[in-house]
Parts: sequence; C-alpha cells; structure tokens
Amino acid sequence: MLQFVFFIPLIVGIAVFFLPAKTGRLALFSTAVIHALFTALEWFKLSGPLHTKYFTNTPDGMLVLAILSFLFLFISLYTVFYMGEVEMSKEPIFNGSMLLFLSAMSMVAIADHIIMLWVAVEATTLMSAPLIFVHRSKESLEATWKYVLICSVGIALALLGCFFVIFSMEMSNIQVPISFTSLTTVASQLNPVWLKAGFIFFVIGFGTKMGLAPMHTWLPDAHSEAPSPASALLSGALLNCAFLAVYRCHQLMFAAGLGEYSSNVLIAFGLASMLVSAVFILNQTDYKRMLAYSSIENMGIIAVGIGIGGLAAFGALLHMIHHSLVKSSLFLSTGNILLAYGTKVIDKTGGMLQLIPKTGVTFFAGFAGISGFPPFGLFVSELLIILGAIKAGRYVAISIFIFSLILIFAGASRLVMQMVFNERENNEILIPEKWTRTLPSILLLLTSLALVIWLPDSIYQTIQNSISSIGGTVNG
Amino acid sequence: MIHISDIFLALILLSVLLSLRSNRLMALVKLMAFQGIVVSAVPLILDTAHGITFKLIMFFLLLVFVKGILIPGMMSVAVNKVVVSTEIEPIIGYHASLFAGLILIIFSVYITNHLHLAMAVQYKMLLVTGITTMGAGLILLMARRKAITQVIGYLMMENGIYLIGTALAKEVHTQYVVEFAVLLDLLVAVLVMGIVLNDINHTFDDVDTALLGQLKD
Amino acid sequence: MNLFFLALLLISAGGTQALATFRLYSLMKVGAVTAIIGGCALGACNAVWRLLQHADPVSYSHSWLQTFSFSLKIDAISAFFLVPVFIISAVAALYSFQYLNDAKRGAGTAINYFFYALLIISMALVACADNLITFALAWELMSVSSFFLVIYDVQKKATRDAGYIYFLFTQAGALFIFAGFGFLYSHTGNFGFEALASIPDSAKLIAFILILIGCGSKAGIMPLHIWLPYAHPAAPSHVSAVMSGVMIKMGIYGIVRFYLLLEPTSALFGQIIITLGTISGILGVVYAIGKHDIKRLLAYHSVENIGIILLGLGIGMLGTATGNKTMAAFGFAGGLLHVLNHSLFKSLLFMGAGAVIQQTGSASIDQLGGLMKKMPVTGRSFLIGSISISGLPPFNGFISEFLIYYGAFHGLHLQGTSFLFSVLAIISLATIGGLAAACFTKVVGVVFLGEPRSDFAARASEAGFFMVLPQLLLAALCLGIGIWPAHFVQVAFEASRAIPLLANYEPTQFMPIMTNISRTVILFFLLFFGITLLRKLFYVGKEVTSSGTWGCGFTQPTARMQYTGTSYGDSIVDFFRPFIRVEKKYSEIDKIFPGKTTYSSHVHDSSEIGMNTFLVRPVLYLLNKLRWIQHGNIQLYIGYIVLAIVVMLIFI
Amino acid sequence: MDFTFSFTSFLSLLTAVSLAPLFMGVILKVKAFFGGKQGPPWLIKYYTLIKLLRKGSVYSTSTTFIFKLGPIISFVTAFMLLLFFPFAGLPPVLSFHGDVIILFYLLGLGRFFTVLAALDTASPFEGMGAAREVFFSTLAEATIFVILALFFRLSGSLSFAEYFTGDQIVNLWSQSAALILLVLIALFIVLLTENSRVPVDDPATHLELTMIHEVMILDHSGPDLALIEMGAFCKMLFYSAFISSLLYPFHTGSGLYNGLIFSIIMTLIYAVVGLVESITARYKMDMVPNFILTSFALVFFATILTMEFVQ
Repeated sequence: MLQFVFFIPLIVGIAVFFLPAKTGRLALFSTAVIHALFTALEWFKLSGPLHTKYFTNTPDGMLVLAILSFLFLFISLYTVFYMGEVEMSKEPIFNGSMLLFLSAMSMVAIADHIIMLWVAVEATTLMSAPLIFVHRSKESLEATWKYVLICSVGIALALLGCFFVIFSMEMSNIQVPISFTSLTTVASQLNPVWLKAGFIFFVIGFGTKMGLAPMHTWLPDAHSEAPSPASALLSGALLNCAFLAVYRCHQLMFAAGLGEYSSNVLIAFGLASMLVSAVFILNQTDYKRMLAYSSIENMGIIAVGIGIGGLAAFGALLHMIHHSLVKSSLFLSTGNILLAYGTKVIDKTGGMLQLIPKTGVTFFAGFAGISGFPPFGLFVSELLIILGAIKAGRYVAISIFIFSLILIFAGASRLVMQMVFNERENNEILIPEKWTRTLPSILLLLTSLALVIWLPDSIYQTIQNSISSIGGTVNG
Repeated sequence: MIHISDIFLALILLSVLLSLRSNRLMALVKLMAFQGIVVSAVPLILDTAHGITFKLIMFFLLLVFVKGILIPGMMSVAVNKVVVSTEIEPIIGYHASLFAGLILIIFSVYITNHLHLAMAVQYKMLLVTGITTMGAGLILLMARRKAITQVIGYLMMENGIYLIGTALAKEVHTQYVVEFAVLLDLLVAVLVMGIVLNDINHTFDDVDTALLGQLKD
Repeated sequence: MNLFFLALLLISAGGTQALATFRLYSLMKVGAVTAIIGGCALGACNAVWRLLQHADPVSYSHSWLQTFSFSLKIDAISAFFLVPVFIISAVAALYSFQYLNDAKRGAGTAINYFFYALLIISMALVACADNLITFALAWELMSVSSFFLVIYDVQKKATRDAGYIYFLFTQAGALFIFAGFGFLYSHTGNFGFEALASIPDSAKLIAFILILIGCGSKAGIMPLHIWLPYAHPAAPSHVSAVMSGVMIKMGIYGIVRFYLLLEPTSALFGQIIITLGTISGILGVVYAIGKHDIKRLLAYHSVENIGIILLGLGIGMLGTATGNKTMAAFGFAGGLLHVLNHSLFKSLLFMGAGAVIQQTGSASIDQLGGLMKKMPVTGRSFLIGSISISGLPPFNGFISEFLIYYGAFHGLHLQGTSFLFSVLAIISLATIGGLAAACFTKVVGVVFLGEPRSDFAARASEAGFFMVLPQLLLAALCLGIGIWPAHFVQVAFEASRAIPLLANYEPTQFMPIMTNISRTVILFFLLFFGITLLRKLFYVGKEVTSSGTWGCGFTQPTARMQYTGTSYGDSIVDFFRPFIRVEKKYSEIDKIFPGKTTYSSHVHDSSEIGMNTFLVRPVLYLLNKLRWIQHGNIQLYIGYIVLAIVVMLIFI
Repeated sequence: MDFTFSFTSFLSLLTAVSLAPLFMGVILKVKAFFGGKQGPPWLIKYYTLIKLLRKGSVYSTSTTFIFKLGPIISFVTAFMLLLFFPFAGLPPVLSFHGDVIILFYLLGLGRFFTVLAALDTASPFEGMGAAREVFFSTLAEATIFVILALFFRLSGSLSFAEYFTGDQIVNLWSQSAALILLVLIALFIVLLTENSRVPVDDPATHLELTMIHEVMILDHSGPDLALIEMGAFCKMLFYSAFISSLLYPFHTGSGLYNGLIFSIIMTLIYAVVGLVESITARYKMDMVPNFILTSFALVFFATILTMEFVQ
C-alpha cells in the first residue's frame, strides 16, 4: 500500500516517455492527483501503520511526503500550462522525468532501510538530471554536469557513512535489521566513535544534496538553469528530502546520546550556508540564482533550528513547510518573468508592476514572505528559531544568524524592488502573463497564509511527534 | 602465511597506481575494467565464512558483468566517440599523482592501524586497499581536466567505498536486493553521465572541463 | 473590548472596500475616508472614555497556532497611546480626501487606502499587544504596511530609495527586538508579559538595550534615525503626518511598555535614555536648521522631539530608580504628554507643508516666500504649529516641556551622577527650545513671510477646504491643551501609574501648578488684548500709510535679495561644526566685474556617513573578497567536499 | 498662584516701570561724560516715547498682521516678567512655584514674534539681524537655565519670590557667596546680550550691517516703535533688578529704606553698563558666541561646585 506512492509515478513516468506530449501532460497532472490521494490515505493512517523491511511511515517522513505531494499538484498544474507556451523538443522526457523524480522523492520520504534511503537519494539526482539539461544549452549542460558529478561524489561518501553506521552496530555484536527504526531502539549500544564518523559522512554526503555550504556549489547553477517548474520542484521538495536523510541520522545520534555533537555540526553547517548565501545574494545579477541562494540560506536556517532543538526545532519544521510553499511559488513566478522578459538578468527586467502586474504582485508578496514578514509563515518560524536559540544560550550562533539575515534582506530587497518597481525603457514583453500561470503560485502563497491563521491539528501533531525524538518541544 | 586475497588486493593497488600515472584515456578505461573484475571478486574470496552459495556466485557474475564489461564498454564507446586527443591533460602531473598515491597507501596503513580494529589481518589489508582506492579516485576527480577522467575517478572511488564496505559491513552482503539497488544506481549514474558527456561533446566539441566554468558568481 | 474591535472592523472595511471599488474613484475615496474616520472616531471615543473613567484594563485572548495565544489588553497606557493613533489617523484621512486627487491612479490610491487602514489597525494592535508573539506580529504588520505607504509615488527613484532604506532599517530593527524577546523568553519560559519583572537584572539590561535598538530605529533616535529624512519627504503628506505623528511613537511605546514590564531598579536605564535624548534632541534640531527641504526639515524635527520625549522618560526613570516621586511623576507625565502634543502639532505641520508643496510644486524653502497672503488659513495654522513645536506658551508644546523641566529641577536634589544627568537634561532642553525657535522662525519667516522668491510661489493659492479643515482642528487642539492643560496632564500621569513607585502617589502637585499656568496664560491673553486695544486708541485719527520696505539706502531691492533659510541658519550650523558636516560650493569672485557666481551648501548627516564608512563599506568589502568561492571550477568544488571531510574528521 | 494684592507691591512695580526710561537715561549720561560731552537731558527717553506715540505709522507693502503683532507681544511678555518680580524685597504681584520657567519662555515668545516681524519686511538687513538675535539668545538661554538649576540646588525654590523673599534666599551675602559671584558675572554678560548692549551690539551705531536688535526694528514707526522701546526698557529693568536683588538682601528694615538702596544699586548697574559701553569696543560678530559661552562656562562651573558645597 505504502509503496504505491512511488510505484505509480515510476510506472506512469516510464510510460510517458513513449506517449505523445499532450497525453503526457494529462498523465502528469492525473498522476499528481492520484499521488495526492495516496498520500492523504497514508497521512490519515487510513491504510493502517505499515512497516516493511525497507519502508515505513515516520511522522517526519510523512510531513515531507505531504509537502512534496501538495507542491507537485500545483507544479504539475503549472507545468501543463507552461508547456503550452514554450516549445520543448523533448517534452515527453521532461514530463516523464518529472514523474520519475516524484517517485524517487516519495521513496526517500518513506525509506527506512539505511541503504535503501541512500539508493533513493541517489535516484533523485539521476532522475532530476534530465529536467535540468532538457534545454541542451551550454549553461544547462554545464549545470547538469556539475549537479550529477558533485552530488554523486557526495552521495557516494554518504554510502561510506552508511557502512560506518552499520559497522558501529556490528562492532558491538548486535544483530538488528539495518533500518533507522530498529537501529534507534538499540542506539545506546552502538559504538559512538563509528557512529560519529558515520554521521559526519551522512551530513557531508546528503548535505551536498541539501545545499549546505561548502558542498552547496552545484545548487545555484542547477536551480537557475532548470526550467522553472523543475526549479520549483528542486527547491521546494528535493531539498526537504535531502534534509530528511540528515534528520534521520540526527535522530539516531540523539537516541545514541550523541545529540550534543550532531547538533553542533548541524549548527556549524547551517551558519556557514547562511553566510555564503549572504555573500552571493548581496550583489547578484541573476534573479533565479538569487532565489537559489535564498534556498541555501533557508536550508541553513532549518539546519540551525534543528541543531538548536527545543522551540527552534518546532520553528525549523514550520520553516520547512512554509519555505517549500513560498519558494516554489517564487520559482513559478520566475517562470512567468522569464517568459515575459526572455532574460534572467535583473538589470534587463523591471517595471513588472506595469507590464505583468499579477506576477509582479505575486512575486513581491512571495518575497515579503520569504524574508519573514507577516502574514506569511516564515515570520513565525524565524521568530521561534531566534527565541529558541537564545533560550538555548547559543548567543554567538544567533548573532551570526541575525547578521546574515540582515545582509540577505539588504541584498534581496534591493534586487526585488528593482525588478518590480523600476521603470523599464522598452515596454514590450515577449509572452504576456496568464491567470492560468499565476494562479498556482498565488494558491501556494495563500496556503502558507492559511497555515499561519489556522494550523490543522494533524500537522501540529505530526511536527510534535517528529521533533519529540530530538528533545524538541513547543513549550519551554 | 600469505592469504590468497592478498594477491587480489595487491592487484587492485597495482591498478590504482597505474591508473594514477597512465596518460592515455583508453589505457585508463582498460585499467578500470580490470579493477572492476578484481574488486567484484573480493567478496567471493573473503566470504569463506558463509560458504560459496549459489546466490553469491550469481551476484559475483552480475558484478563482473556490470563493473567489468558493461560500464567499461560504455566508457570506451564514449572515448571513441569523443574524437579528440586521447591525452589526459592532468592538472597535477603524473609523477606527482603517483607520489601522492604512494603517500596515500602509507596514510591508509597508518589509519587502519590507528583504529585498533579487532579483525582478521586480510580485512585490515582490505581496508587499506579500499581507502587507497577511494583516495586515488578523489585525486583523479580533482587532478584531471578531462570530464571522462572524472567519471573514471568517480568509479574508482565507488570501488574503494565498496571495498571498505566489504571490510566493515558484512551484514550488507546478505541482502542482495540492497546490493542490487546500489549497483543499479551506479549503472544509471554512469549512463546519465555518459549521455551528458555526449551532449557536452556535441555542444562544445570537447569534454574539457575548462570549458565548463561559465556558471559562476 | 467589543467597541475596540468594532472600530478596527470599520477601519478594515474602509480599506477593503477601497480595493473593491477602485474603478469608481470618488466613490472609493468617499467610502474609504468615511469608514476610516468613523472607525477612528469610535476607537478614539472608546480610548478617551477609558482614560477619563480610569476604567479597569480589559483583555482579550484567542488561541493561535495551537501553542501561542493572540492576546490583547487595553490598560491606561495603551489607551493613552490609542488616542493619538485614532485622532491623527482620522484627521489625516480627512486631509487625504482632497490631497489624493489623481483619478488616473485609481488602483494606486485604493492600495494606499488599504495599507493606510492596515497601518492604523496594526498600530492599535501594537499598543494593545499583551504578549511577545502578538507584539512582534503587530509590529511587523505595522512595518510592512507603512513601507507600502511610503512607496506610493513609486515611479520616482528617490521614493524607491527611501522605501528601500526604510524597509532595511525596519526589518533590522525588528530582528533586534526579536533577539530582545529571546532574552525575555529564555528567562520566563513563556510568551506572556506577566513574569518579566522577575528576571535577573543583567538579562533586563541586555533585553532592554536590544529592544531599545529595535524600537529606537523605528522611533528615530539619533544614530538610528537615518531612514526618517528619506522616508518622510518621499511619502504623501497625509502618510508622513501619520508616520511622523503617530507611528514613530510606537517605538516610544515599545520602550515605555517594556520599561514598565521589566520594572528595573538600576539608574543606568534612565541615564542611557537621557543621553540618547540629548543627542537626538540637540543634533536633530541642528540638522533641521541646516536643511532646505521643508519636509526633510520636519523629519529632523521629529528626531528632535523624540529626543525631548526621551529626556522626559529618562528623567522619570531616573526618578523611579532614585525613589524621587516628584521627578518620576513629572518626568513620565511630561514625556507621555509630549507624545500626544508632538503627534498633534507635527501632523499639523506636515499637512501645512503638504498643502504648500501641492500649491507651489516646490519643497525647497529658499524658493518660497510671502505665502501668508496667498494661503492665509494654512499660514496661520502653520504659525500656530510652529509656536507649539518650539515649546513656547501659550501652546501645548510648552506644557509638556514644562513638566519635564519641573521633574528635572526636582532631580537636582540628587547626588553624584544623577544630579549631573538632571543638569544635562535641563541644559539640553533649554538649548533645544532656543534652537527650535530659531528653526521655526526660519521656516515661517522664509516660507510664509516676506516676498515670494519665485513665480510659482507668487502664483500659489489657498488649498481646498478638506485640506484646511484638519489643520484648523489640530491648531485648535494645540491651543486648547496650552490653555487648559490640567486634565491632559492628569491623564498622562494616570498612564504612568503602572510604576510601583507611583502606584499610590497622589498627583497633588499637578493641579495647582497647571491652574497657575493656565491663569498665567489667560493673563497673558488679557494683557495682549488690552495692549492691542490701547494701540488701536493711539492710532485713532492718525494717518497710516504704506510703502516699500526701507532698503537701508539701497533703492533697487528685489525679492532675491531677501535673507534665505540657508543664510539664516548658517551661523548656527557653523557653531556645531564638529558634529555636523557642511559642504559649501561657491565660485570665487576674482574679476573686478564678477560674472555669474553660484553658491550651494549641503549639510551631511554625520551618523549616515559614519554608518557608511565604518559599517556598510567594510562589510561589503570583506564579503566581496569571498566571492571567489563560487568560481566555476568543478575540481575545486570537489576539493571543498574533501576539505570539509578532513576538517570534520579532525574535530571528531 | 498666590496673588498678593498689596498696595506696596503694586506701587513698587509701577514706580519701577515708570523709572525704567530714566535709568536708560543714566547710561546715556555716563557715556556722554566719558565722551567729554554734556549729553542729552535725563528725561530724554520719556520725550522719545511721547514723540513716537504722537506720530502715525508707515507700513511696508510686504508686511502682514505679524508685523503689527511683533511689538505688542514683545512688550506684553517683557511686562509680564515684571509682574512676577519682587522689587526691593517686596512680594511680587504674582508668583508660584515654577513661574521662572514660563516667564523665560514668555520672553522667548516675545523674541519669536520680534524676529518674525523683522522677517516679515522682506528686508535682507532685518533678516540678518533676526538670524543673529535668535542665535545669541539661544546661547544666553542656556546660561539662564543653568543659573536657575544652580538656584534650585541652593534654595530648592523655583520662582523669583522664593529666590529673593523666601526664607532661604539666594544672595551674595550667604555661605555660597563664591558661586553667586560667578553667577553675577554671568548674569551681567547675559544682560548685555539680551538687551543688545556693547560689546555684543551697539545700539548707537549707524551701520546696519553691524546691528542686531536695532536693525530688526528698522521698519517699525510710531506707537509700534514706542511699544518696542518700552518692552526693551522693561527687559533691561528686569535683568538689572535681578542682579541687584542678588547683590543685596532686601529683607531687612522698612520698605522705604529698601527701596532707596534698591534704586541706588539699580543706578549703579546702569552706570556700569554705560561705563562698559564707553571703555570697550563691540566685538566682531564671530567673537560674540565665545563671549556668551564664557558666561555659560562660569555658571556651569558653579553648578558643578555645588556637588561639594550643598550636601
């Protein structure tokens, strides 16, 4: 039952390769709907708690899966209309790869066996590669090459991490299935040194995928060169999956009583990512790269929040949800901007408020959301992380945190204001905006807004359950 | 007494060192094929504990097919399609790389002894080999300019990690589904890289990564 | 509480209906303005009633996001701050009815009204917030809505830059406030306001300073005021009236509120506040004297008046710390009353400035002149506003300054540093008073008196009825508070009752002094009318002729020979040279018959220059040095990964 | 506000005000004496006032109602000051705790309107005078308030009545004589500044470029000018009365006796002013601020000293 969430997209995806483009689009959207249905089944435990040798439905996994499925619904909708505008030579490949990508990510979300998780993450890299170089331009090829090679190398190291973790079990002669759930039960007996080593390779390996500095180097290229729907998926869903992998190992470390160590590691990487993104956002010239760096920043924020734990952990998972919603909405808007202006250079854009008002408003609203203004959710999560950090006594960390937040805001707001408000000398645009292409991003923003006004208890409970294992709590 | 596996490991080390100093792409690919076969043979030699099962044999054959024949085959095709100088063009010279490889061996011996692991001597030897292979793979990744060389470096690193895994995590080898999945991933990875390389070659008329430095800030 | 929510509902209705009906321009304006004024009137009445009745605090709480609660509470001080919020917003809305009259910008105007309503609501929520989360939420809403109000004229580059600077400061400030909240939360363990008084002193100090930085950047305390002189000229005048009159007071509210909650005992708080007040007050007014753009000048005066308010609060805090009840009571009463007063006359002045700019099309005072004849009503109300802001009797500005003086004088009994700080407060108040008078004689004299210095100034005419009426209302309020201050002072004092020291302090000293003051003022008026009558009598049957001004022997005077604002303020600005940078450009006269000569002077803001040279540029320089990280070479990228592993394995 | 409707208080006030022009005459006489001239008659200022009151007026076409408001307000404010001042130790007509603050601010109001009236004429010279006036008087105001702070420190009182007729009076002949001496010097400087006498300003000069107060009232004429003059007399009277009350404690003996001594001291002060005018030249304009700042420094020093004195 549980496996359907990746079986179905897998099969349909392979089929789409050989179907004509129009049917492919239809299949894409319908699969998204079906996937959403199955996710809902899992979410509300209608299919009962399932636990196979390789897969299980943990709360954090279900959270990531739910976000993924929800995003994919809107992104596929957008893709359908987006494809109507651009002529893409290998469209079936694009649609098919979207579905395969979905299947791989769903697999990550539900994987429980350590190496199966590794396999799934590696699979996401390979399945998403065609999405990036579908245009076959020089830049997209270079981006793909870097993406595939760097991520493969990193993830190969993560495999080493898996072996270390397994070895830490074998050293203390325990025989349990090599799955996180079963390892967590015996965590206290695992050999700490090898577990630490394993965690390091986990963080660096999957951190490469998650975009933690200094392993982030592929991310700006890939996210900026991919077609906008793909970028939205990469930024909104894939990063969460990579984060999930790291988070699983972090939970294991906590169970083994090494939480202190792993927290420090996460905080260090998180702050590094925030600073790096601040450096490159400050005078960025390409708006998709700007958003990509902002993704790095937000992954850093999440890592810091999880590392700090307590209230901040709650904030971090909230941040994950809202960041996925807002950021994918922003990337979808960039799709319209790219269609309208035909360039990714900020100086060549401008006057969105006059030329493409709907997109302009959506884009600016998304920016306000991503920089932590109410009524969007990142306001709450960032506030919680700051409060939690100071309660945990991490003063140095939080000062760096705030410092880089200010820098990033200074950089990004200048660029976004320039894009939205500046007047442009020539007022003709290539492809005008359409409601069909602005609606998905607006809906995503509205979802984030709604989740601020009213957070469903089930989501709240899920977050509670998933952070309880790392000592995270909402009160005190 | 000398264990039979030591011969295999020595062969692997030899292939590593050779690959570090070889200056022809084709030679490198052949080395990879050789290394792939030897590496996939290692569990067969070491797993005397479980005894030679049918599954083990089958899996051995599969490994040999993929690592020894399929992947090198694809690589050689790629090399032949890429009609440019088969010179490797190192960033760090051959002798320097070779020297680095030697230092790497010493380093990994030091590490292995430093860990004070309670395991049979041939496993320790295996660990040394694995670390060396992985390190050599990384060196190839960082010190060579041709994109194909980097793929080979990646494969060598993969081999190294596989060896380390064999040395440490015996548990894995009883789960052929997982092993197969990993193998599949490797295969697809090389396939994708091959396709990208092909397109790069079409677009840039070369696979020199120096051309792949346009995206930056 | 229901009345309060009803008021907010009305206001929001006004905003939303503006968005809905933006195609029907005048209908939209009528609807929005009436709804907003109605809501504000309701809210103001409610707040005033609560103050006069000494009503017990009412609170409202609603669970939010499962764990938090969105809770409000209207006590005396909240109500006191609500009064200016609602009054000024209503008056400014009335003003905007004729000020925004560009039917082509229907959507823009609608958005302006929407965010205007949002700004009012968020300010009201800030004033009533009863826990950290609610305060932060309302604060951020206030920031974002005011940002959109500032960039109304978004097609102008200056406006966009102003908006950017404001956005930056407000967000950075908010982050500092959040950090301060973190310190509070880390000691109390919940988001409520209740337990804050019990946290350790060191935490109190750190949290207060962080909140002070955050709120100070909103209030425009001197080193953090940089956004004000940009944002106020850029914004439409009714918006600058509200922002300068009320919104920056929310920063003051934050400082007061958290001071009251923390109940600190150390005198350090008061000393910090007095020092900041001195800096903001004196330098603010000096910069104002140096400025030629009328709205920028008024913006700097906001900085100055924030300084006066801080002096009052600082005196109050010092009194509280030293147990000097008179000092505490008068200091706080003065500071809080000045909040109200400043909101009245500053928005009055901004409206006058807006009318002048709209009628003449120029904001540079050195090009205006003689407008008192062209715009009689605006001119007279502006004159009243100027006297009030200079803190001169018989207007309201004097009352609050008097209270602060009184408190400061009674602080002279103290020993040691507290005594010195009281003296400092007195001296700076005196200096500020004199300089403010200097500055506003300059503004009134150069803009409204004398001869027009340009033809567009000569062609100006009085602004429309709905732009004049609000000014008259505010002018009347200024005079009223100046003549009958007793009740206002009483109310202002009641707001500071939350301090334990003053909990059972009977303000017996207030009433007689206030009645004395109002008697003196009335006496002044009697004498004034008497003398006027006498003068009339002396002129009976005498010939009164009129001719040109005597040119002191020069026979060809022109309007361009008049003393300009620049030359008027020059000597004062020069006097403050070390703290203020003046850049003068003029062509030397070298020939016997000099050709065309030019002169231009510009006053640079030292703190802006300082922030640029010591903070912004170094940081940017360092960060740019790091840009090689992402330089495109894949081998290097893999090197990073290896490096990371090595480092991590070393620190295992 | 305690309102003492005692005949003597009113009498003292009226005599003082009516004598103010005569005292101004003293200055002229002293200057004439040092100039080796006979000088104008003692009552010259009275003649001037009467002459002005007889005349009509010419108003500049540039001016507005403010121009007419200036003289009235400047006179009213200056006169109100005297209502609160205890002459010769007699209780003033009006007084309350804290009246000094409002009184000095009323002076500020008067200055505000004088300056505006000057700017109203659109004459560059008057603008120049106005600019100087506001600048210098701002500095003087700081000095005044430090003096008030010092007095409060010494006597805990905040009104003229308390200073000079209260139980703990501020006076040269007390234990804090040293401080009062400093105050006296400072106050004399302030007197010269506020009444625009030499060396700050020269009322007798004929070059508008060098004037401060005189140039501001160039366009006023007739009764308006008379009001301004009268206001100036009141102001001068107030400051010198202030100084004299510091010089001698008028709370002994009979009122007549006090009044005699008081008028003698007043004459002396005016004479000293005349003396200063005769033997010193007026400063360059950019020297004036330093001159006033000296007074500020003196009283500030005195105030700091009290930290040891009063415990």
